[in-house]
Amino acid sequence: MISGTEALAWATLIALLILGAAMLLVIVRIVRGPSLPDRVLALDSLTLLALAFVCVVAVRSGIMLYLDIAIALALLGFLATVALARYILKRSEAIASDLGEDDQQ
Amino acid sequence: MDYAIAALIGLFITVGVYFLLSRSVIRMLLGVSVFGNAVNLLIFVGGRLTREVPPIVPPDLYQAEGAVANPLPQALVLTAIVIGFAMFSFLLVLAFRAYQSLDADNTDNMRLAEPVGGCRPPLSY
Amino acid sequence: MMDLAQYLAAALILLGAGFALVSAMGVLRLPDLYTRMHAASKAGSVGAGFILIAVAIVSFDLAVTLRAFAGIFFLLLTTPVASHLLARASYQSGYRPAESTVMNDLDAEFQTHS
Amino acid sequence: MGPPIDVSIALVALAPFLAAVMAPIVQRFVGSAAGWILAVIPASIFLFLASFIEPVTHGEVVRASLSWVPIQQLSLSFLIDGLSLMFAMTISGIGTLIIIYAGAYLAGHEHQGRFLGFMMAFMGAMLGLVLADNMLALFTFWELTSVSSFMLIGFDHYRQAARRAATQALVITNFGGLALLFGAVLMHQLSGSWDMSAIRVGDLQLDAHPLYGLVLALFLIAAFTKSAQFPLHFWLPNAMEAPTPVSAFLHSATMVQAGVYLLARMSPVLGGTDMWTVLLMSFGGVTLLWGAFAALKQTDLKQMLAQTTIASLGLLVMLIGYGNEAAIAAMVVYFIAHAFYKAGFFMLAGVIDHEAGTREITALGGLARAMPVSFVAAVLAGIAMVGLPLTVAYLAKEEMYLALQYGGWNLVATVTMVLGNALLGAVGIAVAVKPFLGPKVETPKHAHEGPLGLIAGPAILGIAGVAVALPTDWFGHDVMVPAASAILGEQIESHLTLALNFTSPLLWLSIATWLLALGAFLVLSRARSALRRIDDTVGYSFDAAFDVFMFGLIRGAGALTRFLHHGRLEIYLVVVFTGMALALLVPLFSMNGLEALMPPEALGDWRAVISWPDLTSYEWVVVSIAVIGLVALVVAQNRLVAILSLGVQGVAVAMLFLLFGAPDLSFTQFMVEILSVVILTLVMTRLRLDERDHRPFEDALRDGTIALLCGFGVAATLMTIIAGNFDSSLADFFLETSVPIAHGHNIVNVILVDYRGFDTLGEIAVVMTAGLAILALIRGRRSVAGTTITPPRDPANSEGVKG
Amino acid sequence: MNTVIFRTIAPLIVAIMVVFSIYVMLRGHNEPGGGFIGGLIAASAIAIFGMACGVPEVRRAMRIDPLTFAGVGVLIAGLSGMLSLFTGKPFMTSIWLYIEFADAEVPLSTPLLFDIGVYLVVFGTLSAIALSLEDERDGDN
Amino acid sequence: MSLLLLTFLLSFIWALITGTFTLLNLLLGAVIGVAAMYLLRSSLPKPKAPSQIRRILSLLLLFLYELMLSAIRVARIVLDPQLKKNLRPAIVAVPLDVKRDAEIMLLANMITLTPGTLSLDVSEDKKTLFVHVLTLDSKEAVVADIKNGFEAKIREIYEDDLGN
Amino acid sequence: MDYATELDLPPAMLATATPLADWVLVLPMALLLMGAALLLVLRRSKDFHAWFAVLVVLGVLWCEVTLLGRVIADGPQAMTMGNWLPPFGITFVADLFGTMFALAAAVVTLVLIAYMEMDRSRGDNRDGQFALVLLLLAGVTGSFLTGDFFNLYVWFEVMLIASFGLLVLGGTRLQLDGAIKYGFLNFLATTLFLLALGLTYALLGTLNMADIIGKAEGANPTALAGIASLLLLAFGMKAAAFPVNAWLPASYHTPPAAVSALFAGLLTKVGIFAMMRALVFLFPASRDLLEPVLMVVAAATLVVAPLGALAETNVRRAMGFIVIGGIGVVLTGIAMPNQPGVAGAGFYILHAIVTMTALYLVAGLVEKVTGQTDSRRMGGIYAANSPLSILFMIVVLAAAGVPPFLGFWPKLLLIEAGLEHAGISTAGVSEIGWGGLAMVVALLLNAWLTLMAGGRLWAHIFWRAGPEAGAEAEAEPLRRLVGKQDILGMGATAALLTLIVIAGLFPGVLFEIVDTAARDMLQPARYIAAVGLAGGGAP
Repeated sequence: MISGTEALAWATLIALLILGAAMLLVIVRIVRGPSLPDRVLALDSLTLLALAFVCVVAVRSGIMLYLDIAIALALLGFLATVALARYILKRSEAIASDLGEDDQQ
Repeated sequence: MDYAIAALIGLFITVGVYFLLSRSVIRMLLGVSVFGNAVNLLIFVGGRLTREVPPIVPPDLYQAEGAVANPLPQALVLTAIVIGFAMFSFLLVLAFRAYQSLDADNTDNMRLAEPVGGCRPPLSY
Repeated sequence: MMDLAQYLAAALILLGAGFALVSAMGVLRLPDLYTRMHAASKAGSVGAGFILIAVAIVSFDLAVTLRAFAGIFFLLLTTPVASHLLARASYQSGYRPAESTVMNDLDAEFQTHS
Repeated sequence: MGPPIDVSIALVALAPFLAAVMAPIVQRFVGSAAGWILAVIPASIFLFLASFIEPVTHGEVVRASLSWVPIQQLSLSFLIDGLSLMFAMTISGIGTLIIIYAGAYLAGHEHQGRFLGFMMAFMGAMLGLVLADNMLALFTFWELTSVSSFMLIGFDHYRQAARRAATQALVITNFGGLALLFGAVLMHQLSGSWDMSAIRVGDLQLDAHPLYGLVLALFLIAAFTKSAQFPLHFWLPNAMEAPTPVSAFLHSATMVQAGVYLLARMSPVLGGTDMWTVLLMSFGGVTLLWGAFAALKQTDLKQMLAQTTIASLGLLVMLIGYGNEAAIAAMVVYFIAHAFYKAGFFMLAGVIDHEAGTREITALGGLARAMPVSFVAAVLAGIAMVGLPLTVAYLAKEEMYLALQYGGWNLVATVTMVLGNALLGAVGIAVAVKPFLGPKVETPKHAHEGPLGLIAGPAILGIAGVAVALPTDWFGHDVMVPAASAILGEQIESHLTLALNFTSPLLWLSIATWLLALGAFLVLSRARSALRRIDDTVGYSFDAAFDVFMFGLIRGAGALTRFLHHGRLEIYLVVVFTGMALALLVPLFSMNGLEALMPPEALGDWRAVISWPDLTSYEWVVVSIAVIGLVALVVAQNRLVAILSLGVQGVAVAMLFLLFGAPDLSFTQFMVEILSVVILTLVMTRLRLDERDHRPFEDALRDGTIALLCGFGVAATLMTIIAGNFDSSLADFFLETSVPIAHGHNIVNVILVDYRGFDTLGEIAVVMTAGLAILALIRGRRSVAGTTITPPRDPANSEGVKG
Repeated sequence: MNTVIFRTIAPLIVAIMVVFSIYVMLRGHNEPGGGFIGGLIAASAIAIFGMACGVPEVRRAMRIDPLTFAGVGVLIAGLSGMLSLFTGKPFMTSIWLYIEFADAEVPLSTPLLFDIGVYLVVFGTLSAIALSLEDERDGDN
Repeated sequence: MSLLLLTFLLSFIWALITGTFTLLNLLLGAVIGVAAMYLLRSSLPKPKAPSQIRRILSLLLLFLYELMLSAIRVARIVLDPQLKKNLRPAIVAVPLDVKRDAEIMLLANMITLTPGTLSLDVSEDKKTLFVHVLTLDSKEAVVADIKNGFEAKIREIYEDDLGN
Repeated sequence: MDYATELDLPPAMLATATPLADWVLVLPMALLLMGAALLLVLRRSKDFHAWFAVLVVLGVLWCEVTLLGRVIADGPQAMTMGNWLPPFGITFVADLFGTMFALAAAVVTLVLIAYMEMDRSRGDNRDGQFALVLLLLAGVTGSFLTGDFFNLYVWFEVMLIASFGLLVLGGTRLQLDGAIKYGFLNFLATTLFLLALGLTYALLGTLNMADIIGKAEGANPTALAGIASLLLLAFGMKAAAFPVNAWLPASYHTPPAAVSALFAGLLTKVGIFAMMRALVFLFPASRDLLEPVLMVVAAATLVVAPLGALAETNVRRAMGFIVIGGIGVVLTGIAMPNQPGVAGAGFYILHAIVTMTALYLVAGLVEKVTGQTDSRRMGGIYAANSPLSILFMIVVLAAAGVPPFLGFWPKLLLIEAGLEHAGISTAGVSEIGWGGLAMVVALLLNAWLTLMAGGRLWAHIFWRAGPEAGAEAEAEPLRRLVGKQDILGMGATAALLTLIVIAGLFPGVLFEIVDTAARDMLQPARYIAAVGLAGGGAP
């Protein structure tokens, strides 16, 4: 029977690796697209994953100060998504005829 | 670990320079950003790395116990990040205005201030 | 007690990480933007939420616990807005759902309005 | 009690400058009478200087020194000895006449005041030049003569020829001036003094010095450019573009004589060597003959005179180079004689031009009746130029031939001098006689005698050319001897005489010269056409060469500038990054930096070299996220992917900060990264750009290579540095004192707001300014519609001015 | 971005962000945070606000041009440095006052004042930039 | 009324993040909250205060439960190796009974966070909510689910208040 | 609340009180930054801006004059911010060079504010202009006076961003094009500086300049050489040394004349002084390694730049090349850092601050009179406007270093330095080194070509009756400078030139100052002592 601290250490290590893997998967979506909103969505997920990552690091190192970064990410993470959504919208308004300029691979 | 990060910095510099050398202003801006990140990391690594111990003294202590990350490079990097961000924003808006006014984002086509075929002084007195 | 909390936290963290991974896989595997959005917004926020709860449990500090809950609150406040805005913007910009979509009430709406 | 002697001597050089400033104002009030009024200044300088004749004759040297730059042992020192007194009196004396002449010559001209001002400045510069003892003061005045002559030669500035002549004079004389500066500083370094008098008496053994050749060359370049020695002589005839008073002044006593003065001044220090003699004699001789023959070719009065000036300068240089007692005496006397007749002639040419409307010698004739005074003055000047007895010029010529005698009748020198003198004489006769005698020729203007202001000068100078020579003993003892002694650095005796000694070979040589001159005058027009034919067949002139040089330089400069400043930002950046790569890699490779990083003994064991970095697994993940972000950035096919990849690497950097104990940095990096994406997106919303990398492959290869080198350089340098020990005293101090003294637990923040708060103050100033600048950029477009930077004309002010 | 959902929830988020930013600023001296990050968060709030409700609305609500905040911030920061003039110490020497207030010890200090200055500068500048970039009137191409 | 409530909320959040629930701190939070709201005074939502804490709590519980459920369902779908076949995405128009902006917002957000649904858009007349569904069984089921679940609860909170 | 005694800490703060008079060191910065901030706050009431800016700069001037007096009397002055012991806090150190340049910068700025008032009637949108000017001056003053390497970077950035703002103010297309090149290259330069700074910190663990001097001696020479080379590149870019000077001719002619004048007078000078600081003062050993590079760069800058001036027809662009030539002159001093070399280089910076500003101001007046920017389309000013003609002539002569104008004296010192470097000194002649002689020849060539270029410009703009035949545009009538504002502009320019002439005629005091200053730069003992670090001997 491992102690709680050890369990936590293992759990955080595994969690960090899982989160890292998740981030890599999401990045694949960012690179692959195919459409712009897909990539934006992936970035949004990446922010969430980074948030989780920060929290796990906080638990792992026992320094709860990192939590504030996580809170800030929770509050601000969606800002980039909102801005990108706005971009998607505005651009399609501007060139209704010429859609998906960014999606031509 | 310092060496690995140093190598990573090398990669950052490489990408930053590569982008700065491209002719499109927006790509150059991305280069500026990457290059700035590289320099920030470099200052950070320059103060030597310590794992996971922030330079924050626990509330009930007068001095931190044990090894603590070097706070000075962090402060310097913070200043550099802020300045870099201000500059980046300026250059970005500048690029945007230049694009609007000059109708070009390729630096090759920005030749108003130094017109092609300039410097042909009159051969007279 | 402390051990128990730590076990619980460890479990929550692993669970959260699992959900996060699921969300990432969803983002990668699902066929179109709108379906991916489900994965991202739900699994992602639940995953992050679990981990935040773990933090709240394991910190043994009321201030931190409260802050962790504040974090969850903020997360739940912002994530759906982001998803909604992105989805709406994408739809209005003409990004259509995948072929497999069985029903589309909005399409008719969209046609009549534009 | 007058002012102390120091000040008054300085005032001699400075008063004309004051007058120069005053001249335009005076001219505005009194009109063309300004010439008479302003002439008071040189006249009083002349009289003041005259008071020094007595002491100087007795071998006294008056030295005045004003402290200038004490720390450099630099003082504004002036020296009055025989040489400088002679030059200064000639300058101020002739200057007086020229100013009066100029007052009349340019009467009614729009810019007469300006002209007089420059003339005064020119005179002041020349006076300062000859009086200065300090080499830097000399150089200062030397440059001022160049500049003021530039303004004077270009006075008639609407004509391109005038502008060209002025530019030419400036380019050539400034070149010499800089050589002088070099020489002067070199001399100072060698001798330890700036004062020429001190150098002369000092124990500087220059002629044996390894740098003698350099010093000599520099001073010779200075003197030769100024004194129009072959092959840099061509600017002088072109300087005829200036109004006649300028030519008269410039050719007789000022500017061109500065070089002669310099050589005379420096001959005790630099002279006496074979190199000196050979160089001066050969350049002087060639210049003499070149100028004399060139004079024959001309038909324009001023051009003829100008070419003879070149010849005369050659003669003077030759005499200085000859360097024996008689030669120096001859040089002194010839200088005075030349000043008299050349100034007179030029003024007469101006009078003729002014009154008859032309200066073409072939278009002139029979003016004697209409212009009797001018005729007499011309004849007097002509006599002097031929060197007939009773004139100063005669004395000079006798001295010259005496010098030849001392020198053992060197064949080349003798032939050169006799031939040169004869040809000069021929031109003198032509200029003095041709316009006045013979049948009356119709001239563009109806000729009559000029006003007093115009003819006073030539008349006085013509008479002086004889009158000064008559009291031969006085002239020899009080004028020639002090000057010549000053040049030679030892006291000499005067043996000037007007008596004709028919047993002396010198007189026969003179007679031969006169006859030759007469003969040349008689065949003048034939000789002229012959010489011109030669010119035509050669088809090449130094003057044209100047154009080739200038335009070549300008064209080359244009090409170079176009090459260097092509306006293509990416090439500029290529240069910068190449520099960066070199800056990092050259020290590394040249100073064994890499060996320090990987000791050669470890090279055998590759494991020691490529040790696996001790990163934890999740740190590897973060690093790889950063790498993937960068790679994604590079391969991104459109700009949004690029922006998002930028976000990815930013997030990775933030996580790195977090993992290595920098929560503040991580926090900031996250926020900044998000905001960067937001701002980028906001801008992109309005931008429609083609984001693809358009580089052709070879460019991309080049850029990639440079980028790799830069990256490698930075990484390697950083590794070299972090391999060494780190001095963490600063960090330790902050850790120790943050809580107890600065009352903050977050040390990074304490550094930011307290220890190094000043940085932060600057930083927020940057942020604030960035806001201001960005708003200026964004708002700029709303207000500016136009595309040019030409300011809108204010209608009230745009009333045209004659241009 | 004219959607009911966003418009309705944005003010709440914005208010929370502003509150959070002040929190981050105030405790920066002892824990991660500080004027700069606080300012960034507040400016982000304004950016969101602008996107949700339109720039004119935000400008009306702020009443004061954001750049003025930046100026005031630099003034405050500078003044906080100048205060040590009166204590015979060099520029920017910190001065600490501990005020007893309802049995809590509230530290007032020039570094805190300085941090407030930093906060205002960052907030003012970035919101000015964000607002002008969002401004629809400039949106033409 | 609503301003007071919001102040209270902000003050509470302040206390939450600072981690100290002293009176002084709450007061400070309130001051800062008022300052923040001054900034937003013109665009604040004007909700009627939901008075019944119990109903709010039940809404919250329902929501959290649904959230968990949804996460698991999505996980199942994502991890399903035959993903493409089982997926039946659809966009469904849900008629709205709630009227106020705040209610619509609340509903839409909750829908987004719950199983297999994602609110896409609200029609301009605020009468229809368009929902993206991950696995559509029947449109009616989805609509009923929403109307009986969240919408009902939300209406309960507000309508009762209105009724009083 | 003082725990220091309890915890037995080493002393952290200075024990002595700082007298009020010491504040003159830092007051200029505070005044400028807060003045700019106040202008920003009150930017609606535009009429008083210029007056306020003048007031602020006058205050700065007063401080700096006082400071200069103290530095001359008592040697370098230092103040460490926050009362921390020197290597820990940020130190401001006023040595002679820094103070002198800061003073000159303030004088120039004062004149330029007057000149900008003249330009204000142009009516385009120049909001915040004076705030930016004050900020620029703040950056410049800070760069001259700071004794901390990282702080130097911060002030560099302040200066840079303020110059960005001024450059784009008005937003014409030309300006934007120039600003792109200026912006990227200059930002890159400061980033490279930051890179070098990071490496310096990594190597030496300190940022205080006085401390760096002490620690650099024992440091890894390879790394130090790399750092020094990077600094050479970075500051070379800032200073516009060949071959990384392209941004200057690309941008300096695009903003209004007063702004280019401000740039020409201040920016490159800060760069070159920083280079001097870094290479001569901080890392002399690495500088010795770089000497051949420095010499080549100096010679190339000296010769190539005036050729550009000769080739260029846009008046202000031509002036830009002359500015670059001036940088080459200073570079020779850095390449030959003996006593006269450093003194001459410093002296030249002082001269250049004033003269290059005047150069652009005159060019601005010429453009105003003719309404043209291309010298091919100008002409006839000589007849129409003699005061302007005289101003132009003087400024060209001063720039070319013709005596007795100010520019001559530093060149004299540098020629001496060249000879001394070549082994020819008053003490005797040792083996002759050709590098020094080459520098002298390059210096003289530069003077010659500069005067040639100036003379040609003069001939084309002033003497020639009108545009060259075949020029695209017809001659436009010249404008008279008659308005009150025009007179203000002329007066401002004339005031600067008077300064040049007077200082050129009586250079004695300046010689003494630069002599001492150069000694301090070459032997930093007094500087280190003033900062209060060990190794400087008794203060």
